[in-house]
Amino acid sequence: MEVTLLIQATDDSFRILEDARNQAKGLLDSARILEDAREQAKGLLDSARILEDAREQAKGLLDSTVGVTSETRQMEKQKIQTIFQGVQETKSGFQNFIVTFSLLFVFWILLSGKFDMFHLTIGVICSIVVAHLTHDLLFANVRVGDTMVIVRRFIIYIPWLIYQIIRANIYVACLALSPKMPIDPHVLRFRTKLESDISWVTLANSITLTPRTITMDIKDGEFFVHALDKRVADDLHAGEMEDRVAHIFMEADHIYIQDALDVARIYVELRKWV
Amino acid sequence: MIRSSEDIIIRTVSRVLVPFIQLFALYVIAHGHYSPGGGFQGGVILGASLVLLLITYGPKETRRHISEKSVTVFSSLGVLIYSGIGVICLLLLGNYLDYGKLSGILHVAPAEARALGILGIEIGVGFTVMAIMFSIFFDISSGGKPPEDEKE
Amino acid sequence: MIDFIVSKYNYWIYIILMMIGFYAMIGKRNLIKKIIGMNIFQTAVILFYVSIGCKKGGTLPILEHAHGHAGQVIQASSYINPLPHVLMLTAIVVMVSTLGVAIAIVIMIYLKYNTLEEDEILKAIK
Amino acid sequence: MRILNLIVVVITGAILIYGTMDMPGWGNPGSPASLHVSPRYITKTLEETATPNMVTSVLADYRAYDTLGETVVIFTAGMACILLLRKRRNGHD
Amino acid sequence: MIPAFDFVILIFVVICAIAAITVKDLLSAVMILGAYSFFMCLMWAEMGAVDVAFTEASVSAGIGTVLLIAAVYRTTRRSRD
Amino acid sequence: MIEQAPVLIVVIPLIFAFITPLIGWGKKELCYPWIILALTLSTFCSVITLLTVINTGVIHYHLGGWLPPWGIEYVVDYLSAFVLVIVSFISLTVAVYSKKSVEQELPEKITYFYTIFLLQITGFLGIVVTGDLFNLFVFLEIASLAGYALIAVGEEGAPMASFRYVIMGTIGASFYLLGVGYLYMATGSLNMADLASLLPDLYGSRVVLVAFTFLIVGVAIKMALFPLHGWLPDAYEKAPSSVSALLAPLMTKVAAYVMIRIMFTVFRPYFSIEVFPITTTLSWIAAAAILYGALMALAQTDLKKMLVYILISEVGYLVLGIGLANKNGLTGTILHILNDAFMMVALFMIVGAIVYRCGTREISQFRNLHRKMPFTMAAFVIVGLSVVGIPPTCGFFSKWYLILGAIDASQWVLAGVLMLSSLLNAILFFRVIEYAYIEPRNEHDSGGESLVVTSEEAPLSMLIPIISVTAGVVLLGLVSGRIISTVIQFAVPACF
Repeated sequence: MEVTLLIQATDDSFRILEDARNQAKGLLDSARILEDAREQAKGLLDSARILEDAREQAKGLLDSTVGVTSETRQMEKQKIQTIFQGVQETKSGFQNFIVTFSLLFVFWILLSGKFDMFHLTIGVICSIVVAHLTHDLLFANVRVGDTMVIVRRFIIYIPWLIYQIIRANIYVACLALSPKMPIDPHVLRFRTKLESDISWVTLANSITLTPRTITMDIKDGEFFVHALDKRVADDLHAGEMEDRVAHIFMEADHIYIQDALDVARIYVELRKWV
Repeated sequence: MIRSSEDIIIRTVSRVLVPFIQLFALYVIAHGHYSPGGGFQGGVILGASLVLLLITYGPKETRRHISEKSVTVFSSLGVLIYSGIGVICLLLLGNYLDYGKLSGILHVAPAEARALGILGIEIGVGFTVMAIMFSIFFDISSGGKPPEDEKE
Repeated sequence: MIDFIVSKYNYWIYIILMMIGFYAMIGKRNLIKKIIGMNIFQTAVILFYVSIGCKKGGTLPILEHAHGHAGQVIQASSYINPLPHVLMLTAIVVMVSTLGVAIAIVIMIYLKYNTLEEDEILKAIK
Repeated sequence: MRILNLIVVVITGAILIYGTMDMPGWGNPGSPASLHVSPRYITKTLEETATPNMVTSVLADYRAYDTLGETVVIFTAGMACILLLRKRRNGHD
Repeated sequence: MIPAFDFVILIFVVICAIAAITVKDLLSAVMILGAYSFFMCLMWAEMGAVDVAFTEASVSAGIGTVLLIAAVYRTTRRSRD
Repeated sequence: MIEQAPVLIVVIPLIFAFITPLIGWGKKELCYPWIILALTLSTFCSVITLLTVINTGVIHYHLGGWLPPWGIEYVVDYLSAFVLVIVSFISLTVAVYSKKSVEQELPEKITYFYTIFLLQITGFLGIVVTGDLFNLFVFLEIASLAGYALIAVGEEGAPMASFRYVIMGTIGASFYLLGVGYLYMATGSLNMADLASLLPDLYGSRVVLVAFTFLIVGVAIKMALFPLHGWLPDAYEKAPSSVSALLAPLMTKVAAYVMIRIMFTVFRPYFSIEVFPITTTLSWIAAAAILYGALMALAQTDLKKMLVYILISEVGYLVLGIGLANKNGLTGTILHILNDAFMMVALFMIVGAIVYRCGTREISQFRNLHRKMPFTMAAFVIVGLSVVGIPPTCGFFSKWYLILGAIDASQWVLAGVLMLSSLLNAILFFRVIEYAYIEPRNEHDSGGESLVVTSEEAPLSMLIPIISVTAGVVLLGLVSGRIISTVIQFAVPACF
């Protein structure tokens, strides 16, 4: 009886031991799986760090390649500096007026072609009146203080556009004259990085002016362009024109002076509080 | 009928064009002596630029540039300039609209005085025509409804 | 005969235009059509006047070399007759004024009767 | 009714064609219109009004009163449109 | 003055006039009227009446057409004749 | 300043009209005295002009200092000075009268209404005073455009009536312009006196014949001569009452003046009598117009509509005198321009006053009107007698001269038509007077009510013009001999 009980107890303990060993084994297994997971996570983190590096490198690359906008940035930085240091009002309205006036007066001289005192006086008076009435129209959404630069850059932009138009003309002529007529019309749809309406319109009209492409519609920064064939579409996606327009209007990939102005106001408030 | 247009291209292009249209109109008025044109044509072009503003930006925005009251004032002012020049000639003991008599106060030769008189009345005509063309279009397009309803 | 017709072709065309406009004014039932006819009718009259002013061998009625050649004698036959042009400037102004008033009246009618057909309006008035 | 209108139109046209028979040829420099009054406008405009554009000088000087009338016509039309169509804005005039 | 050119424009003017009073859609009729005015002004410019042509271009083809279009939008496009 | 009076007649109301909208922005009530002031000054100038003409003869006024064939000329002779005084006086009367009725009918548009009202009068004055055919066209258009607008603000159906007037008026004006163009093409001149000296050599030319036809047809449309009168009844009936009181007497008279000018000044009288015999045709058309107008008036139950048809018949009288083309006939016409202007303005003002008080124009509802508005109805009776042609009133004298003219031309039928129309007019007016004065006998119950009717006379600003014009109707009859001997006998073209 006693022996039977003992044997039974031993059996039981053995079984329990066995169970415990099994459980320990399972725990060990799961621990190993966790270890693996940790390893993997570590790898992921590493790769993320590599990616980060790559992005940094890419950014640096972009900065160095898109040199056209750096001048803009430099200028804006200076301006923001002055805004934050002196927290002064810019004389934007007056400058707009002066630029509008000089544009209109040049237009007047082109129309008139008379250089006697009387007609020049009339021209000055008319230009002042019209500029006074409409300077807020001509440069409505343009950021503060940039009108001079914009006009200069726009004038530089025009020869390039003409060159593009001539090139596209020749291309279309070749297409139309070639016996197979390899045209493949389709509608492109792309989102632009430009932000203000005047730059949208400049881009849209430049696209329309160039033969083989026509802007059909703009909806919230999304362009619908009808193009004549595939190569044209690739040209557009490459986005040289877009970059140049952005350069004119000092947009994309830079800080807004307008924002700086807004922040400057808050900044002044804060300084009062502190 | 008139509310501001949604199309971004039309809005922007008209915004940029309006100053140049207006300057061209003034050029047409001022150079009526040497080239085709004169007060009437220039006034119509000025009126057309205002109509362009009206159909792209709607009545509310346009009223900021030229209000109904100033339209009435301008239309009266133009004809008053015209007939006023005539009355000045009367006061200078000439006949009505005899600009040659203006040489007495302008200190120029009679022929030059006539040219200046012509310029004066062209300006008057331009004012009136601008204001009236705009006002006719405004009335017709708002079509008998008070302007409040049109303001969306 | 052919020569006779060809030498006055402007006048024949103006008569045709005037008849078209006149017919639209009294024959058409739609008010806007009547206004369009009115416009054509008046334009035809203006065409007639401009044709009167025409002069073969004349140039635009703007003096050339206005300042340089003061002593030069100006030949009347070398410039087109300016008087009909002046009259027609006035007539064009009258035309557009009439157009404006007529359109204003048409809009009043439309607001009241909601139609532009003359017979329907007359029925509504009765 | 339509026939009647057509008849009126055709009669008018016929009268006009009848009148056209005696007209001087188109663009004839010897027609009375270019001989009687207008030569003075052409030859004297610079000397009398210092304005090379004859149309302007006739419009605004020789026949300035017509132009005043023309401006009044425009003014009348504008006032007429206001009278017919403009409603007062609520409250003030 | 080139008679052939003159003649072509005259024919065109007559066609436009007939079309303007026969088209049933009022908006089209008004647009054709604008074209009519424009051809008319072309012809006058060609006949030497530059001032009249300028006025016609700015008044009839410009403001007049705009006024008529405003009226058509204000009322209705349909017409029975 | 006296030598500037002819141009001041036109320029004063013009400048005042330009300032009226500006005054209206400030204070609406000032518009009324403002235009009264303008018209008083203008009337004063025109009276001065008439006196100057009587004393010194025809006035030539060169606008801009340019001599006639090149510049625009104002020619004021006896006829135009006479018509000027009529037009400015009548419009002054109507302006005084218009205060209450405009306040009632168009309360919120007073400013612009008065602006256009003044421009309308300016148009009439400009037509009368000018001596240049194209200038006449310009002022004709000013008057027409103002008229279209003023008619269109009337009662129900007025816009449509006005639209038909626009169409007809534009046809008329374009025909006139076409006629002027033909004359210009044939002669190269636009000045009336210059044309009169150039035209006699060209009377055989077809161009001149066509020009004459178009001028006459154009003016006849503006005048609403019988077959071309289609626009008139609706337009004048539906216009606001002060507008029909202004347009009905003046538009037709001014157009008649233009017709006399064209037929007997621009063209020599023998042209329309012998070379291109249109006068006989005109007189028969005029006779038809007289009968048509009177008969249509008989069929109306609405007083204003009846007056409109009487107006058509009065246009017939005017043209009849022109068509007779002899001294007595033309004297009759010119005298009738004066008399008829007074009679028509009185009648239309009376209708306006009745509408203002009673709100109805139906003749059958005029019972007891003589108790309600005694002075107005008395004026109506006097003017009615004048229209019929009872001796002491002025209507008799012009008809008398017309009949004399018809007898001189040995057109007995026309003389008969004139008599017949007097009879018809008598019936017309007696019908209205019967309703207004004779109380219904059989309604004893309502008879008591009729006694209660209190005197509700028209307001003083309406009553004074009505009574003064009515007094004028009688007075003109009494002094018509002097008017003829001082003015009209010189106004008739010299060759008769």
